[in-house]
Amino acid sequence: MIQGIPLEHFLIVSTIMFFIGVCGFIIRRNLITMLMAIELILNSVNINFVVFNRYLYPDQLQGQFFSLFIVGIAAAEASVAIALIINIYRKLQNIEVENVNEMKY
Amino acid sequence: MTGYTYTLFIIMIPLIMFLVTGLLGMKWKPIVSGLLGTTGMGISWVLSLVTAGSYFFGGHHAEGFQTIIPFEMKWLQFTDTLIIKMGILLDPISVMMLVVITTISFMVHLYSIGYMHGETGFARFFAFLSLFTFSMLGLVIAPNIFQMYIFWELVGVSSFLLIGFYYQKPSAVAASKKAFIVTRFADLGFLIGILILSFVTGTFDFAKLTQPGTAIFGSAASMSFLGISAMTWAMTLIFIGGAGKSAMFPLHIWLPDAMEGPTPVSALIHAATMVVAGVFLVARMFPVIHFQAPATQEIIGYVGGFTSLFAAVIAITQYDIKRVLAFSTLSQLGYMMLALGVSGYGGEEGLGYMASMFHLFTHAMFKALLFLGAGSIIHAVHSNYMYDMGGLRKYLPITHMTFLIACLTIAGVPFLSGFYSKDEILVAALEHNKLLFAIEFLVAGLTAFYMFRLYFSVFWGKDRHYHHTPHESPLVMTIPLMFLAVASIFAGYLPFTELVTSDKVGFESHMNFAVAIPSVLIGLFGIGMAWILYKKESDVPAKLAAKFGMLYTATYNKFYFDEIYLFVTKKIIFNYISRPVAWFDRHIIDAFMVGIGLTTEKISYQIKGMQSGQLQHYAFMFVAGTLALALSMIYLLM
Amino acid sequence: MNILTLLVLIPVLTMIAVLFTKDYKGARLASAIGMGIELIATVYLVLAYLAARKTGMMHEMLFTSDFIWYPSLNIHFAFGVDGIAVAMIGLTSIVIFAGIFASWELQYLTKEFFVSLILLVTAVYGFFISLDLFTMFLFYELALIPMYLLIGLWGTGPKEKSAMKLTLMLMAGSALIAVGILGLYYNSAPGGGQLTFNILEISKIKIPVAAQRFFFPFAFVGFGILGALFPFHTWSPDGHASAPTAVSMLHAGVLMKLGGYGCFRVAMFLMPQAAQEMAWIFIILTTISVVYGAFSAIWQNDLKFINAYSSVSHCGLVIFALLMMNQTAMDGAILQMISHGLMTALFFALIGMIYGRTHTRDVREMGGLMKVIPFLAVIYMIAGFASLGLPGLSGFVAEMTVFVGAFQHHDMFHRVVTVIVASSIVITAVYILRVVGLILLGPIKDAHHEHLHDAKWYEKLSTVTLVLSVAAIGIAPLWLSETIIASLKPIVEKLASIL
Amino acid sequence: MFYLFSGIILICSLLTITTRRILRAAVYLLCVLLATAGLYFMLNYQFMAAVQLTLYAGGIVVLIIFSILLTHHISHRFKHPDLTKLVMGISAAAIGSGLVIATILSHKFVPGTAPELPVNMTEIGNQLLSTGKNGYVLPFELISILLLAAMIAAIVVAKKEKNKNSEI
Repeated sequence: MIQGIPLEHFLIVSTIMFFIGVCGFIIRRNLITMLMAIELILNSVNINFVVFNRYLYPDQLQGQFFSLFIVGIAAAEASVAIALIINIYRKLQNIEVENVNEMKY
Repeated sequence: MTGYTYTLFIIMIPLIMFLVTGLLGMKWKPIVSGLLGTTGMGISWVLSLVTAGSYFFGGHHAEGFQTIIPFEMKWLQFTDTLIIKMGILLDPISVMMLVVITTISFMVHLYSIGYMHGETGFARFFAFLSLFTFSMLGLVIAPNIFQMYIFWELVGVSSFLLIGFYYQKPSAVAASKKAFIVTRFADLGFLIGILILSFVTGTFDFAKLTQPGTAIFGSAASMSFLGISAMTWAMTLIFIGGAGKSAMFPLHIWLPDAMEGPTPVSALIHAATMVVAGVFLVARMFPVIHFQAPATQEIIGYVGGFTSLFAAVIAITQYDIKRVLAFSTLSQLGYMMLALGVSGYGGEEGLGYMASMFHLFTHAMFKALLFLGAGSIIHAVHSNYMYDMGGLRKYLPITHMTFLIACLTIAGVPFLSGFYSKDEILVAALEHNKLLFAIEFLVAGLTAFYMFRLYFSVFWGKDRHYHHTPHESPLVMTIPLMFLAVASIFAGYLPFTELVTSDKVGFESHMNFAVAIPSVLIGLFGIGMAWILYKKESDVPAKLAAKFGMLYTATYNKFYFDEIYLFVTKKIIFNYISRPVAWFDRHIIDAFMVGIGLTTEKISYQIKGMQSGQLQHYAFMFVAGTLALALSMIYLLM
Repeated sequence: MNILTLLVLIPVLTMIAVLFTKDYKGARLASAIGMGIELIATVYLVLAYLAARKTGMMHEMLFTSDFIWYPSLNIHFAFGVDGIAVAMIGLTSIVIFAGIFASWELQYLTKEFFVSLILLVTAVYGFFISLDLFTMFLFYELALIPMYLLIGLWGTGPKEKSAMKLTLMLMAGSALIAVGILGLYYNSAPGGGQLTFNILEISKIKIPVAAQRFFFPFAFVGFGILGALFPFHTWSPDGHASAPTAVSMLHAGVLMKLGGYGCFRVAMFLMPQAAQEMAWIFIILTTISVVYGAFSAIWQNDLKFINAYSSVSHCGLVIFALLMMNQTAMDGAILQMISHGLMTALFFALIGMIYGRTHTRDVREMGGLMKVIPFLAVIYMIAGFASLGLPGLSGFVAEMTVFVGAFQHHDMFHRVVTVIVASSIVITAVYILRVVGLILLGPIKDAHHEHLHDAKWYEKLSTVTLVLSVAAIGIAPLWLSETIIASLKPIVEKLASIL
Repeated sequence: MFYLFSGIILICSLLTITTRRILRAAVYLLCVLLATAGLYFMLNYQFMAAVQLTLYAGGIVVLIIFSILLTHHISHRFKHPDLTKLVMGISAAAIGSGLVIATILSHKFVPGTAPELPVNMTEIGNQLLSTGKNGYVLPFELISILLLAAMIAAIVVAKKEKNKNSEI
């Protein structure tokens, strides 16, 4: 099914996706959108792991496992992040990231 | 040779008395401390006399007296050769000093029981007296120069404590401080002198240092600093130490002020014992000074001569009787120094040395007598000033008689002890230095004049208005007066030339009438002048004073030396050194250190804006930083 | 159990005991007992040390023990003492014992105070017994932190600022020390092999001279800051002025000695070539320190400032003497450390007690205290005399040993600076007598002062302990001096061997 | 097939961060995740794909949508982002991706030649819980503790404070 598709293509896709995530994280104001951007980043890393596993070490499962763990971490991170966001929302009545600057200086 | 081990007790008894009365004195009745101290001192005195008797007269001394070290223990070791030992050294001058110190000290103790009666701090006074006596004894019996320095300092401190005995009186506090600091300054010279000496010779021991012809100075000749040889430096500096203690010009300023202390203290410390420590030191180092640093000996002679003249002139104008006596002491100390300055070494040549020690001995007796007499007068009229006194001979007969004897002695009237010792000095001076002889000859007349000025205005003249009729002091005070009067008369008959000489070998002495007769005459002339001017109240002195005008004022103000010193210390040291240093420390060095802190704070204040709280800025920075790192790793370092 | 371990263990146990006390009375009692036991242990140590030396144990260090702590960097807990360390431990025990009694009346957060104080002392003990540079440094750092709390919480005046200044400057010093120590560590095996922090092992090899030249100033200045080396002394007046009594005592009395001790044990002992080469710079600095500190003290009006500047002067003398690098002068330096430690602790204790009564430290506002508080006044005078070098008290012995030792140097430059330094004894007399004259003698200036009460029993205990120690050293210095000299031999030989 | 999925991924992820309606962003994110699952299927990693679908697409996205509903009105539109941030973000992304892609292209990957391991549930389960070589029980436990901690943290953080009147 993957014959003919070079490894590099996968990697390029995941790279672009990663940096779209980074870009999103930097430019969006909304905390939830930023969270989504993080999901994008994690997802692109996942792809890399899996692809490396498939192409370079097909006889092992490390890549998959790491992806699994990342998924787990992503889930944990999302839940905590959303809890925080809701708390921030309660305090500030919005979730604009610029307003969350109590800890400056 | 260990027969003298008991001499240890001479110095240990005062120490024990100091500790006992100092620590427990508060708990007893004051008189207990007084009696205890006096008894202890009495025992020391008797022991000293026994020592002197057996040392001087207990054997055959045709080839000279031996130096005996009956006790010595290691106290501190610096290097293999530089060891401080604590010990006792007996030789003619130290035995003589033992006698002088214990005698005067015992008399002063006895006298103080009466004089200090009822004062607060009676016990303290006796404790300090014991401390002083201990230190002074330790000084004279020191077998090495470092022990001498140790006790030298202790003497300074006990003098400080005793001058400042009336510690609630600001003038006493100031005087004690001045005395301590001036002598401390001189002690610095002494210390540096010791350092140089020990560096050159590698020893502290007098036994090695003062041996004539010793080889330890072998390397000294080649050493010099600023063109002056090391030994001259060392000896001059040590002499400065001695000059400080003996209040030689220009370090004399503390002695007149030291009269703020109780009068017995003045008698003990500032007339008879401590102030002669400087003379003793020079005498102790005499062989070294004479052979290794002749230039220093010249200096000593001139300083002594100048001081004696200078002090005698000032003494004429003073009204405080204790100050007159203080300047008189200065003048007499000048004599002793001068005698050492003009002395040679060995036999007849060493006449000056012998004369100096002789004069030291007689002077201790009559000057202590004068001070104790003055104390008796002050005790009676409650004033220090001559213009508050007059006609006292009726009220204070014993004091009057003894005081007269002392005045006659110091004036050099024949057949009293002062005559003999002063005469020897004049002879020695004449043989070596005519100029110094002339000075001393003049001073002899001045001495007679100012002493009898004092005597006549106090005991003669018309009665003053007294608060209550002056009465003679109690027996406990007059006994020391009488004893010392007897000593003053007869001390001159001791065969000093056979006992205390520069090379420890006795020689025959003979009267030099060519010197003796003129000196007696000038003394009598001085007395006569005083008789004319002060026997009866008259306005001649005032007229004379007015005639001399400026000169008189300058003399009365002691040639403004106090002011000069005050200017130097207050203005220059305090204002122009200390204050800028303190300011510099706070405002430059500290400010610099604080400045480092403040700069850090400022910078952090400036850059804290970077910590904007904007998460996305941080994220960007993070990414940018990572990229920059990656770029540099890949393209720059590879 | 090794006696040295015990020395560190007792304070730790005391701290725990203090934590379990109920009120300030319990806390101070526990501390007093603990430090009393510590003092006894120290006396035992001294006796055991002397006995061991007498039986002919010629090792450089005695009572050594060695635990590996962190093998991969070869860090050990290596303990051991020589005569110098024993002397310093003795000093520490006496000062802390007196210090506990000097803060007997403290009632604000007493428990915390004593815990911090004892923690500080523990670190000091640890420092003196360490043979391993790393643990030495560790204890050094450990001593600085409680100091901040002690000054910042229990001090007077601008205490936070002073505490900050003191801690930051000393921390800067310790940063320099850290560089020096690491430099030693990485050069401790020039021929290849296992790197080591052990002082004795490093002292046996020759650190490359280039490395010595580079790292010597770091280590020396670092320790010198704590030893109040000009111009890094300015933490001392502020810190001491703000610190509570016991802390001033301990700090000036013991902690500043860590500086001097470190200077010679680490910097000079391990890097002798560089020490020989650079000594002249530091000799000039310390000469300035001695004279300058004394002159500054003349102009101060705060008792603690006077004493702090006096400490600058006296501690300058310590480093000055160390740099002379001969046996007598170094012996004098150690004696001066001990002597200054005792008498400055005595001074600060007395200043604390006087301040507790008059509520002022300004010398111009006091007068005639001799009349109302004779006991304290007499002790103050004795302390003053010790400070200006009166024979029979420890200051004299120390100063004379320094001067004589320094003057034995073959070089003219050294002898000239010795003379300059010796002149400080006059200036010292000036400021000591100024203070004594102003506050103790003369008429009473403030009517409120007429009804002050004299020392309580604990104050007497505290001061008399110190006075007796000062007098004991002053009267019979020989055994102490010989113990120190015996321990100095290897150091002096090492310094001399490279000339 | 791959290019289809890749296209979906790229376009949808771009849209996720550019759309001005947050719910749409969530939906685009869902698309990205689904397409990624597709890729996994392509790679013959069914288990991975299943996890992706259930956990990511099912769990996380739903969580996000919930939170969106809690904190937003559906009709809410975003403001346009700041210009500076836009520049910052885009430049960072551009430079970063350029760099990484350049690196990837310059590197020669050596495909593994070993026979493919049959990926079935048993194998995964065994390896996940074994302690020997290729055993992952320790990370597994760590993850589980992490999840537990996260869960508790989420509850604690999000729990309403009792004494305060809050809007939600």
